[in-house]
Amino acid sequence: MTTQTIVRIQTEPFDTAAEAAAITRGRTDAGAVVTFTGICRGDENGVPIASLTLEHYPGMAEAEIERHVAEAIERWPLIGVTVIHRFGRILPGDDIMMVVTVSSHRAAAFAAADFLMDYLKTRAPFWKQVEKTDGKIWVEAKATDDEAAGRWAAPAKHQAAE
Amino acid sequence: MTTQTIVRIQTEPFDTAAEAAAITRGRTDAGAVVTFTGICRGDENGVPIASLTLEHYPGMAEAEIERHVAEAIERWPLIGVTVIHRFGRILPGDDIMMVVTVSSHRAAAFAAADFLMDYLKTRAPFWKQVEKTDGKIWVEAKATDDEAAGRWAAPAKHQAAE
Amino acid sequence: MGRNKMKLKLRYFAWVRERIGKPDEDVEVPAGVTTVAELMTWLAARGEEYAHAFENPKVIRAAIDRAHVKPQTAIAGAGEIAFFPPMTGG
Amino acid sequence: MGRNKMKLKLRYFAWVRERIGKPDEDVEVPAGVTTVAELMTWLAARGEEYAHAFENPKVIRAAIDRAHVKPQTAIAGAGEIAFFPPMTGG
Repeated sequence: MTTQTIVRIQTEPFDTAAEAAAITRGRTDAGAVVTFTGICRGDENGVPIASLTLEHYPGMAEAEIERHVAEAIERWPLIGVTVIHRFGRILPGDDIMMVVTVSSHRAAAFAAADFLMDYLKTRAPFWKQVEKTDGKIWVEAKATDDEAAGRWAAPAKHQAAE
Repeated sequence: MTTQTIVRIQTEPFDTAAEAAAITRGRTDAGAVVTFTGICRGDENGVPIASLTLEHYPGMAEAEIERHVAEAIERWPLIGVTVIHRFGRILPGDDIMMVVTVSSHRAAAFAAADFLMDYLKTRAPFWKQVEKTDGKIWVEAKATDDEAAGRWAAPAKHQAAE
Repeated sequence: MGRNKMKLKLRYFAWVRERIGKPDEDVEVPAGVTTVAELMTWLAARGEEYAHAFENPKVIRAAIDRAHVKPQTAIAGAGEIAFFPPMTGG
Repeated sequence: MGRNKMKLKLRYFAWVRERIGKPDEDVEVPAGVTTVAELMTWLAARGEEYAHAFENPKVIRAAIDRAHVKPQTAIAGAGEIAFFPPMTGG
């Protein structure tokens, strides 16, 4: 059974619900849909921000995300996976990125979405710069993100989640 | 900081995306939105089904879900939680229930949605009956659902997820 | 006087309801019946349909006044007691 | 003849790009430079802006031909090598 996958890197906004609907349309084996949407907050560590600018490494960003989507499909029985990540200038309240995972059962859909987010945070070549009243600063990577991604390293590749 | 919570038990369809948007509207502290949507599959253990009928215990269903939403809010820093569960006759491809969790950070949103789903599956008083070509049968509870819910029992109540 | 019968509303769901043949009923429970497990034993003796519904009490779940309870929970003070199979929502 | 210089395209992102002052450049690397770590050391000696960008090589990540690599990875055969800070997408 092939898994429908979509990976897009774009400046345009996206519609999480429409992407989720596109995967499940016409299928009767989809029982669980998990979506994650990352939104630009109005502050960074308590300091208000005016905007966020996302830089990325074209070509590598797509390849890296596609590699992790393929790994998720190898680990869990998925019907479809869509990942969309924006770049460029983003204002507080606007969506930054989204992941949708669809499976017959909820455990696989949850685990795959969680796994993909941890890997996107630590491995996908994107860098956030925030604009505050006193200038622009690059967001620093968090040790907790590396720890979160480390959760998925231990088990064997072909583990069953269901 | 109060957490916006909505719990609804209804026969009508719902719109997961609209519910998610309603929580984040006008807020600048929302950084992560996780949605789970449970869909009626076209088969039950490989046997095609014509429809699903959900029976529930009015009053207790709301109370039990609200109690678990309150527990999720105690465990994780959440901005908003919405749970909607339908009852009555549902056709393959139609949505059964949804959970939306919103937080400043993704770990809390993921954990809370996963936790709520495990508890809804095993503690919320709903019963599924599927209609197959040879008659109606009650869906049997799965041991794996009890095990999944058991994952959340061990840690202390006031654990921090971030 | 201290051994009065107890008045209760009982509710049944899913196949427990189907086997008993009604969604709810009002009963008067003898004073000797003090726990949820004893109530199931007493109910099972009320007729064939009850015997069928409660033939395997281990799989039946109970709620007192809309909160889950264990078989050993006392029924004193209860207004409404419900019996149902393990839940399958979500 | 076996010690020819190696031609490479270098790409820089985020504050590495800002410190060096350009997004990419073509370089000829001396034969003695064989690993990613050695390449960073060689680049750091090219001027003040490079010294600043690579002042703490431990925090710099690298990719060869768009795949993550470690500092000890050999650069032989590489077409494009990128340097950047830890990623903060998602």
